[in-house]
Amino acid sequence: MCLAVPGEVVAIEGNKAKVSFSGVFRSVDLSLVAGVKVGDYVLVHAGCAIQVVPPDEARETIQLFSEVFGDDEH
Amino acid sequence: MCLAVPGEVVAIEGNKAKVSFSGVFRSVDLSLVAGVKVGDYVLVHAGCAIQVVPPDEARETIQLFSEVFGDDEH
Amino acid sequence: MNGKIRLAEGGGGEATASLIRELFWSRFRHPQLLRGNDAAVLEHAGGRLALTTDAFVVTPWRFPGGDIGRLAIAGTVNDLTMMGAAALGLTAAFIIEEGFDKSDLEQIAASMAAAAAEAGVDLVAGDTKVVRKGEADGIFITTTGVGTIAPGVRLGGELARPGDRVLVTGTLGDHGAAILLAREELGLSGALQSDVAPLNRLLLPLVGEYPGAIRVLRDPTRGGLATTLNEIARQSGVAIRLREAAIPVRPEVRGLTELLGLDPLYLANEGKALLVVAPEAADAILAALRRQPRGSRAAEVGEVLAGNAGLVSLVTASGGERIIPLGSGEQLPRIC
Amino acid sequence: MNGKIRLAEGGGGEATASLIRELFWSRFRHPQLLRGNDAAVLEHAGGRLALTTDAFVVTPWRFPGGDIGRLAIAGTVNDLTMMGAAALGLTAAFIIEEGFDKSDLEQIAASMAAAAAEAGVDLVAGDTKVVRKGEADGIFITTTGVGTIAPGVRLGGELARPGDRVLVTGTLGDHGAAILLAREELGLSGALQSDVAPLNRLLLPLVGEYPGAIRVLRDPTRGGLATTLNEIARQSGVAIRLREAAIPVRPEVRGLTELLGLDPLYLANEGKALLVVAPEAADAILAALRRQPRGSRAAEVGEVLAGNAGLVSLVTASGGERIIPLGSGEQLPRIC
Amino acid sequence: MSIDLQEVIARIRADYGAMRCKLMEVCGTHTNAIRRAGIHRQLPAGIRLLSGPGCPVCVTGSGYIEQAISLSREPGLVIASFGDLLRVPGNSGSLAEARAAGAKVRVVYAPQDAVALAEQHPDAQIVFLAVGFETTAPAIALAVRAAAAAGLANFSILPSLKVLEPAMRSLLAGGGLQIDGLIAPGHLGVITGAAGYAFLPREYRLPTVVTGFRPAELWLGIAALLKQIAKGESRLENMYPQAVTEQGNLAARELMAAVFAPEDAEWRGLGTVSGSGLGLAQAYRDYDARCKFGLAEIASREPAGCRCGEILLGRAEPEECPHFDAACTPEHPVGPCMVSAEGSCAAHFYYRSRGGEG
Amino acid sequence: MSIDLQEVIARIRADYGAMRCKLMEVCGTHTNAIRRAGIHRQLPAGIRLLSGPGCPVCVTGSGYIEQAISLSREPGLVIASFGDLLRVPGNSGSLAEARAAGAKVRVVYAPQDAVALAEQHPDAQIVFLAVGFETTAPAIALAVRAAAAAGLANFSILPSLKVLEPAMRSLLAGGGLQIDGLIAPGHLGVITGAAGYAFLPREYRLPTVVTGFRPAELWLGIAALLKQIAKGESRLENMYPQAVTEQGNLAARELMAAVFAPEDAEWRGLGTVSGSGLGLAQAYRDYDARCKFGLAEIASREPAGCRCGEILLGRAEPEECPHFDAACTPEHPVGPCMVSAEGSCAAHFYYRSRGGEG
Ligand code: SF4
Ligand code: SF4
Ligand SMILES: [Mg+2]
Ligand SMILES: [Mg+2]
Ligand SMILES: [Mg+2]
Ligand SMILES: [Mg+2]
Ligand SMILES: [Mg+2]
Ligand SMILES: [Mg+2]
Ligand SMILES: [Mg+2]
Ligand SMILES: [Mg+2]
Ligand SMILES: [Mg+2]
Ligand SMILES: [Mg+2]
Repeated sequence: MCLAVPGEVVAIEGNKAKVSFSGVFRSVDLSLVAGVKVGDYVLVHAGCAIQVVPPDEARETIQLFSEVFGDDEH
Repeated sequence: MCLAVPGEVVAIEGNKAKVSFSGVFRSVDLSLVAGVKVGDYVLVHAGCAIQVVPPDEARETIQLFSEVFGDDEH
Repeated sequence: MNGKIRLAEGGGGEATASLIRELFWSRFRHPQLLRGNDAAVLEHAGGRLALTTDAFVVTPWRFPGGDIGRLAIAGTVNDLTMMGAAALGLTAAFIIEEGFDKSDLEQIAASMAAAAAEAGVDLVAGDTKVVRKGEADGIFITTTGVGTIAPGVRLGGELARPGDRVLVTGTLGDHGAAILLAREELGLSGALQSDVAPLNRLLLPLVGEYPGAIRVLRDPTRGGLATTLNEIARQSGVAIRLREAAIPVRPEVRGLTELLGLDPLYLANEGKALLVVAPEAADAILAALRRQPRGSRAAEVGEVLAGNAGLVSLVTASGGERIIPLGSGEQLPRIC
Repeated sequence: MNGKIRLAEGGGGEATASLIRELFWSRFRHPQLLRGNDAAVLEHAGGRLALTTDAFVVTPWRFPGGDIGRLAIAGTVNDLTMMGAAALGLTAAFIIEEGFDKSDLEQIAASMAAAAAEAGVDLVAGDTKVVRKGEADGIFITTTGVGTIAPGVRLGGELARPGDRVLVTGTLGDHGAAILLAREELGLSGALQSDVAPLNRLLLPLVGEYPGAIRVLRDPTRGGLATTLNEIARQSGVAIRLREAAIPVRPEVRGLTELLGLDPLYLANEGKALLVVAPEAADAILAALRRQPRGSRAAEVGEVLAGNAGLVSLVTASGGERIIPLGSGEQLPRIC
Repeated sequence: MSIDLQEVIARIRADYGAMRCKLMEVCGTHTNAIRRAGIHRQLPAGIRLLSGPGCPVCVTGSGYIEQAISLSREPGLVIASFGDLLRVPGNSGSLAEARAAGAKVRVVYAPQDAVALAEQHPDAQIVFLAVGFETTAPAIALAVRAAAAAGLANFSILPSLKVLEPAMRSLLAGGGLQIDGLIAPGHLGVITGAAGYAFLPREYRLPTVVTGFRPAELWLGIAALLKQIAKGESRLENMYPQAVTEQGNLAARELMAAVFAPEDAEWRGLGTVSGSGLGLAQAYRDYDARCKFGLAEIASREPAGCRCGEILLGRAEPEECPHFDAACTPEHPVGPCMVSAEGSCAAHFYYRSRGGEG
Repeated sequence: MSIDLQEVIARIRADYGAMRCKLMEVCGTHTNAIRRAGIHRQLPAGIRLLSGPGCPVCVTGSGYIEQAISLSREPGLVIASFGDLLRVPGNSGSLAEARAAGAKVRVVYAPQDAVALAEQHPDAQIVFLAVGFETTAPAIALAVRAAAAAGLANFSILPSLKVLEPAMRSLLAGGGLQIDGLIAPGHLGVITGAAGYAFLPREYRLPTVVTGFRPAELWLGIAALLKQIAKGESRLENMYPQAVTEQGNLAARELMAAVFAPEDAEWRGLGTVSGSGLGLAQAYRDYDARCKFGLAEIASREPAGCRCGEILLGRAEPEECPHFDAACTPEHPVGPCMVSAEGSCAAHFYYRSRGGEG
């Protein structure tokens, strides 16, 4: 349900941003996310930014893994 | 001014005829020529029969040639 | 180059020739390309190879007497034949419009197979592309042929000499007339059929039998006999004079061209060849052609003259003479 | 056969394969056609000839890194190269839509000439047709190539053996991604470029240098690496296993495919080859490739396995394994 | 019984070998038929054949073509035209070029085929380019009447129909046209009758012969005309009685009178000639594309240096034009006389002998 | 700091090697990501992964496709659609087939691109096929609002938007769905917030973990879910906090509330679920293609023998369908689950090992 991809905001004009997906650019609507600045990463679905995400999402995952496994029941 | 070609009427339906130009057929409007029958030759211009012509037009020409030259002034 | 491509620039006449000169000859300098024959001749270790390609875009794709599939095979086999080459193999590349009927495609494939069998040639490689609805006119087929030329065979548009005779293998204009007949918008009908056929079995034996005597072999396709003779006259630097009374034209083709104000000499043929032959062999070659079913209406229609390089003329039935110029593109029906 | 031709049937995947089988293989029985390689090999008195044809219909005709003209030359040179054949000559047949800009046509001709010069090959014959406005999508070019295969060279999709290694000459998906980028309707931009290039100068010397060790050479064009490997696995009756981590893909191509929900393994390449090579020669060949500019990002991406004939699989970066099936036609951007 | 045409020609050459005169035909089909038969080269050197204003394509002003082109660019509108009109240059280009740029232009054989097109495509507006003389006007009148009878709201014509007599009068009135005899158009005569040409010998003392189009018929007409000239006569002779009657086709003339009404018309080379054109009669105004689409008149602009106007009047030969066979060829026509294979310039281009015939 | 995913997987395999349970994901992108990462083959044999009703393409009824196809045949009308919808079979064929037969169907990446199409082609009617869940609905709402702001009279949508919660309730209410844990869709959660899934453990005692889509994120979610199951817990855990907040995207939800209104919706396999769809709110009814073009509802007809419905519910595996890999392949899909690469049947077809994995 719903392919969404993070990309880096490289320019903003009104409620539209130019977003880079590893160097491929697409115009993205920013209406649904507040306070986005150039350099931010946004999660984009169907041409709309739906969330601002941290540049290194993996860190959170690693953190959570250690929580899951850190639990010593097994 | 105005390419017109004689063709043979091979079928008639209402004011339209199927006309054969040496075996190539085209629907031709007969509204402007009265009393055309199958077997007649008509002179066709832009899809319209404009005249009924004798099957052997050359005869007339030959006749007229002899008139022109039959005159003995030269 | 400015402006936009016009339909006339694909008509095979002067417009096509000048487009090709400006666009390609200026950039691709291979001597075979510049020669302008039906096929290129490549020398290599194993002898001479002929190579020819043509895109077939005929509308409608099915017409009395054939279809685009038969045309694509016959056209390429004939271009090899015109160089005296026996086909080693043929390739076919299809561009098909989305939504084209598969049963029609099957019919086209079947008629390609039948034509290939008739000619005794093999299809050895192919390609199929499908483009969006509205981005092609049903189907286009490009066939390419490679063939071997026997040692000693030398044919080419540049080899006509004064005194040579011009033969045709049969009636002229049948294919072009059949296509006009098949176009619904003109409202024509009749029993007229395209002549589309491979000519290798008719002509290759003669090429072997009369070495040197057959100077030029050409299939007068797009642009018809008139255009092809103009090309030969230019390539060889000679004049060519036709005799109107000797040119075989079917009555139906005559009727259709008179009705539309066209000239059968400019209508395409797809199962006819013209030969320029040495005068001393003309009668024998003509007789040999006439012995074959596909050559039964062969005729000597003119001769090659010195002087007036590039000029093609015709002596009319009433003894007048007129120039037969290179056509200028699209054949448009005339009212006047 | 019933129904209508779908776009997917030109996509190079299973749909195309089955159309071709049903339509052509049932009627044209030449063993070379049935083999399904990039080019047919014809034996004749002077040795072996390779013959290949392809219709180029790319939309848009101009794209980052090239245009249809460069593509048409490179594509055909590459198909000859994949058979180990050196081009004797190329032909080109143009189908042009009425109204096409002549200056654009000039640009296409110029880039064909430049690509031919880069590859050191000659265009020796051509054909130009113009169709009515609305009956083609700007321009289509069919190129055909004939080449000679040196004695002893034997390459073919049927020659892969268990234990062999799979190499690619560089990053994958660049051409397909560039085309998607060039399609206005997707609203994408970026510096990404097609890889379109002739590969004969990169690969033919290697074919000569490693006789027997290079089993298969293929250019993974339409349908991408995935489709090409599936064909080889079927032709040779082997399995092929890729390592995801080893497959070179540019970040931009990765970004574009993630955005549109596509897979770079199914995107077309027009300047890359894949090689199946004997294990003992793999390192040397890889090193030789990497010494050339066009091979600098060459990589060993997988190996050939016995059993599971026809199966292509991939070991993921996270150690999982999945099947890489033959693609099913048109690559449609996904929302989900 | 048959004619030995060679003998006929030999006799004419013998009889009139020393004669010096100018004959004019005013019918494009005559121009073409004469050239195709090679008659120019067979006539004695002193007899010159001129081509007058008789090809509908040649006499159509460039402003009309321009109107058609601007119409052809309307979305949903399809132009239906006779084939030969497509290559005629307007002010900005030809209809063939407009088609190449995306305009919908369909070639039809008959005006009624354009009506059928309108019936088959109810969502498109079909505009038929109504060019021609009296021969063609009845066929167009039938088409308009058929469209009206069917109540077709998507068919109209862009009229540029012409009538010969006022144009001939305007030509001859000035006295600038110096010809010794007229070969009168055979097919136009089928409609108007031979009587339609009677004013020429009567009022202008111009020897006039109506002829057909076959080589024998053309030679017959020329022989009769030369004979009149030689004898100092100026009569109307009908040498095509198989097709041309004294009164012509009355049904056709009545139909034209019902559907059309005279209007002033522009002739390339002649300028505007009062009453020399046919517009639609009041009852058929709904079928006039000029009204329907509110078309503004567009002034004709003849290409710089083109001498078509003078050539149509017999005042210049194509070879005297600086563009002839240089900037202007059938491939890239500058003026309308080069466009149609029957235009005087095209006829000269195609059928001249490189050895010298003009 | 980085994860050695191999070690993680080895640990999960060790920890849960003997466990027997069924996990379900209800997101097509999850289905696909799991298959692409090869996770099926790495899980212990007793742990089965089912794909629930989460691919918008799979749950769209064939009647809707049929409506779109019938619209696509209207002259002057252009259908704009996400690419994956094109191959979905309706009752009579797919949109791709309609396009092959001449219908104008354009693939767009974003709903707003369809609005731009309408602006560029004022003479065409653009109808956007509005399919999707809560993730996609806001983007479509933005497009509708933009069209309304621009006063575009030639843009409309054919709504088939769905909301997850009522469908999950309908699934679970019957008790027919026997699963041990749910992998909750990460991107849908971005809009609804993790809170949107709280009813699952709370009301249905279903262990529920929100996860992302990268292999590590998927393994993380699975590990958390297995741990809950092993411990006999049923909690909501958000393992994708980088993107999914507790309350989700409020701006998006407000926009949806303004532009859309709940309506009953048909789900393939579930039938009609009350309040599970989104239609246009009264203020935006002008943009509803159903009203604008007076479309009659078309009943869905699932292809005979297709078990997509049961498969979506986790009641059958694709391999149990008699058509699977016989009449039904990605090349010639019979049911919608074979159409999208994310459909359960296609995923099974593509990613199964020939050696056996189901
Ligand atoms: S040669 Fe061309 S420019 Fe000169 S008068 Fe004739 S048509 Fe006009
Ligand atoms: S295999 Fe095909 S027919 Fe069977 S359930 Fe899946 S989609 Fe339906
Ligand atoms: Mg050729
Ligand atoms: Mg065609
Ligand atoms: Mg190919
Ligand atoms: Mg079409
Ligand atoms: Mg030829
Ligand atoms: Mg090839
Ligand atoms: Mg294209
Ligand atoms: Mg050719
Ligand atoms: Mg187009
Ligand atoms: Mg290849």
